[in-house]
Amino acid sequence: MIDKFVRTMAEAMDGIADGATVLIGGFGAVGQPNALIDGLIEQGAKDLTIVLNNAGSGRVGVSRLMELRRVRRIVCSFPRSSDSTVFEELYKAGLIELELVPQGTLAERIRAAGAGIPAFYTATSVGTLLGQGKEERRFGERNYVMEHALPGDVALVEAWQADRWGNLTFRDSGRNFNPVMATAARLTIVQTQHVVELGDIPPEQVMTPGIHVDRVLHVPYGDPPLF
Amino acid sequence: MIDKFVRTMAEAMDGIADGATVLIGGFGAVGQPNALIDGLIEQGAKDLTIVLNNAGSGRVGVSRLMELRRVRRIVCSFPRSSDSTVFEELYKAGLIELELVPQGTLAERIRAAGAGIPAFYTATSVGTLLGQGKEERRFGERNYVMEHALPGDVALVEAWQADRWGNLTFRDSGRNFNPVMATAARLTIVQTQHVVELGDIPPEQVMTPGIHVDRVLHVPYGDPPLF
Amino acid sequence: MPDTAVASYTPLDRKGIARRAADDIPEGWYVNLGIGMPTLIADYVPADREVIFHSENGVLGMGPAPEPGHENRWLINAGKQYVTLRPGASYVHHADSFAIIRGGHLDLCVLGGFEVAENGDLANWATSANDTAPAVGGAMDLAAGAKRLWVVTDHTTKTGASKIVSRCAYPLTAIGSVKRVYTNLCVLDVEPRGFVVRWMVDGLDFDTLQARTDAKLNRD
Amino acid sequence: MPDTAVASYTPLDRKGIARRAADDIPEGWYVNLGIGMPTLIADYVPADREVIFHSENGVLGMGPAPEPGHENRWLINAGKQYVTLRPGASYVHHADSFAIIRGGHLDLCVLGGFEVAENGDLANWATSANDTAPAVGGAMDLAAGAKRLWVVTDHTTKTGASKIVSRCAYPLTAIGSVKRVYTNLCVLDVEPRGFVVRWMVDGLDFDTLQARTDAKLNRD
Repeated sequence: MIDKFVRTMAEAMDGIADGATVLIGGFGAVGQPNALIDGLIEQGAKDLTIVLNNAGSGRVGVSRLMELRRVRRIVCSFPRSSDSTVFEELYKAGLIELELVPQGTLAERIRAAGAGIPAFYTATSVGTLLGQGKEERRFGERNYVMEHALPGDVALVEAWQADRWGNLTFRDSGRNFNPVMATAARLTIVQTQHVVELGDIPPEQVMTPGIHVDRVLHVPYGDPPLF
Repeated sequence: MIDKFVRTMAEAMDGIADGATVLIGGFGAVGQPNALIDGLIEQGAKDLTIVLNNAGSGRVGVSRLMELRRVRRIVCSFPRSSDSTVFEELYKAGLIELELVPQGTLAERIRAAGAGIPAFYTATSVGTLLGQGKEERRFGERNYVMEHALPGDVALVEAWQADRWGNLTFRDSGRNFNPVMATAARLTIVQTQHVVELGDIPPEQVMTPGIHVDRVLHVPYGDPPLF
Repeated sequence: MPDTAVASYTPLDRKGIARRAADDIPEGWYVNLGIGMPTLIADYVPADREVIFHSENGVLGMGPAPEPGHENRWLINAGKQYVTLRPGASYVHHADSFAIIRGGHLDLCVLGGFEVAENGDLANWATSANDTAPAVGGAMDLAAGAKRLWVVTDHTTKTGASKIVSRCAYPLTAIGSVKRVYTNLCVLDVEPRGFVVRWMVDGLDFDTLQARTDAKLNRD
Repeated sequence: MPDTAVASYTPLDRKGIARRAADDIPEGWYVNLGIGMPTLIADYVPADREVIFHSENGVLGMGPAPEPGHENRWLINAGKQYVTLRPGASYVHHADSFAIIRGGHLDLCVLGGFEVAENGDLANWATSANDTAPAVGGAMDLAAGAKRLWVVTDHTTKTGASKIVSRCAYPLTAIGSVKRVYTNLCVLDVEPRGFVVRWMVDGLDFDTLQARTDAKLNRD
């Protein structure tokens, strides 16, 4: 019987290696796999490349991981937030690398990795600082830059429901990067609010099919914090 | 008030021009917009490029359109079926052009058109007849060919439910190419089995958001024919 | 607040600019509003005019801000503000959301701007190439992808420098994309000949506006 | 049906080949079965061994064929046969379905073949470059995209020509992709040194098999 559920955080985090590229779902506080990020802090892997939309805030989660100097490099679209001082201090001190990627290019590069597309062209960033050094090419009446797939060794994902095959649903705007990142890593680890029986999610309502999921941990943590 | 419903087939087909590229959803008999294809036959546009998975069967639908010599060119993955004699005769006589595209490349080229990606790379067809003449390029340890977006002037789509904003659901394997093609044409025309009120489709269950839909015609034709 | 001895006119405030832009958005458009002043525009589209608002994080069909205490903590916009849905709303994931943006499906995107140039270039994300860790978010995708890009901005900086320029000095967000600019003084279209003045606040004349503008302006 | 005077052996029939391949599919694999003989494999995976079958038209988690008269007309596989779903099944659209294929998410794809070469090349879609309108379907995507590609085929054509060849003569489906071949005579792995015989039908010996095979075979 296929059973992708793991019972402990240690099982969930097993095998994440130093130097890994970790894709982390969520947008703002919504759909962010906070328990798994804490699990990664506990697990100890270092020299990480972290791919997510924001560069953390406060002194918890990804900010805590950076503060512990476990992050070599961050790939994101929006490093600045109301409380992103940990990142900013490390960055100014040259203690963390930043690859700044337009948000849609970030999403599409991750999608490409999951879809077996090594590279694609987009008009986003043409003629800008972020387009510099990229191969530029004309199609029709417009110039485009070439962008490469951005695969992960690990993806950390937050779901609303999961069954033992790893089929997932997401709640409201908690969907965001989660289903995209789930497709793009060799090891996709999910924390889910709810555990459901196989077949409880109607086949047409599955948002991420289990083929993209390796491990699921039940973390019924409730609503995201109010800002 | 936004209302994408049209009341007549003539309204649905209005403005489809000679020389248009028409994307047609469906896979086998399932999810195929048969009424709209008949509407196109009636409407009269000619010199068409038809993009769909199969090259028609019998003497109805797309086969009828071909028999009437209204199709200059067909882009598909599977021109041969149990009863594709119309296409085969025209093709052998040099009266129709064929662009044969691997099914996944076809789907991805259409998706790219809808997503603003002019070109992408895939390993599919490398080293084969269908890869000949395509730009080949190495990424990592593997060779890939460049494929171009395949946009439509018109998409014909079959849905299970639709509301007046054009939000759609699809039934079972009737989903197939329909949501992909809906994104890729300047004019997306839908035939729907069921009309529902705005809000009846829960926001997380909308399969094609109305932004990709221009016109919807109510065609409650029932189940696809048995083979 | 008259601002020269000759002309007597009142610049729009932020809400006034938002209202002026909202007036020009017709029913049925799909619209993405950037963070800050652009977001205010939604408040000035009458409820009976159906305009479908999109947010980068995969929300289509947002309604008015929630009543305090009735926020759905799972439903935010790209500015991380709590929002509501209208009937007919839908969710997509981030790649599909930016396929909507990049694929040219939005009728309109409205962004703020540091500088807008007469060739349609926009600078709105970084104030120098040496900016430490500037946040680009979805601005470049939106500016390059939407069918129309409008910019809402004050006409000048707090120190009086024109934000309507012949060429942008700040790092660009996108090239040749801006179609229209709403400032606290006027509405400008970007055409092949450059900026064309479509509207001015009451009491403002063309020469006074030109004097406050770096770029050459053209009469309508 | 003994087939030489020396060796006495019975080639597998189509079902036998399918059963032999099914034996090697472990629980938990995601598997796409091509049209024809490959589709038979599903019948020989025991119901209590959970293998998740995928079809190109966006179905994941197919179950056994429906009872006659109980077909769901909205539910077919890529071979246009009516199918059923197991609990846990799901639908995706065509682009997502081929993202699963192209992205290397399938543990296994099994296809039929006209020819398989010792370098892993497969020819299974057209019998000549001048074939009128050959139908490629999803074969090239599957052959290039799945983690493993197995081929099920008779060892020889009806006229006795070997389908296990040193180099393919027919137009290729994919290059260097085949990992294993199940024929009516044997199981062959494709390794850097070429074909390696992993299994033969009872009574068949290596030399007899080699005599019926165009490509050089290697002993296990």
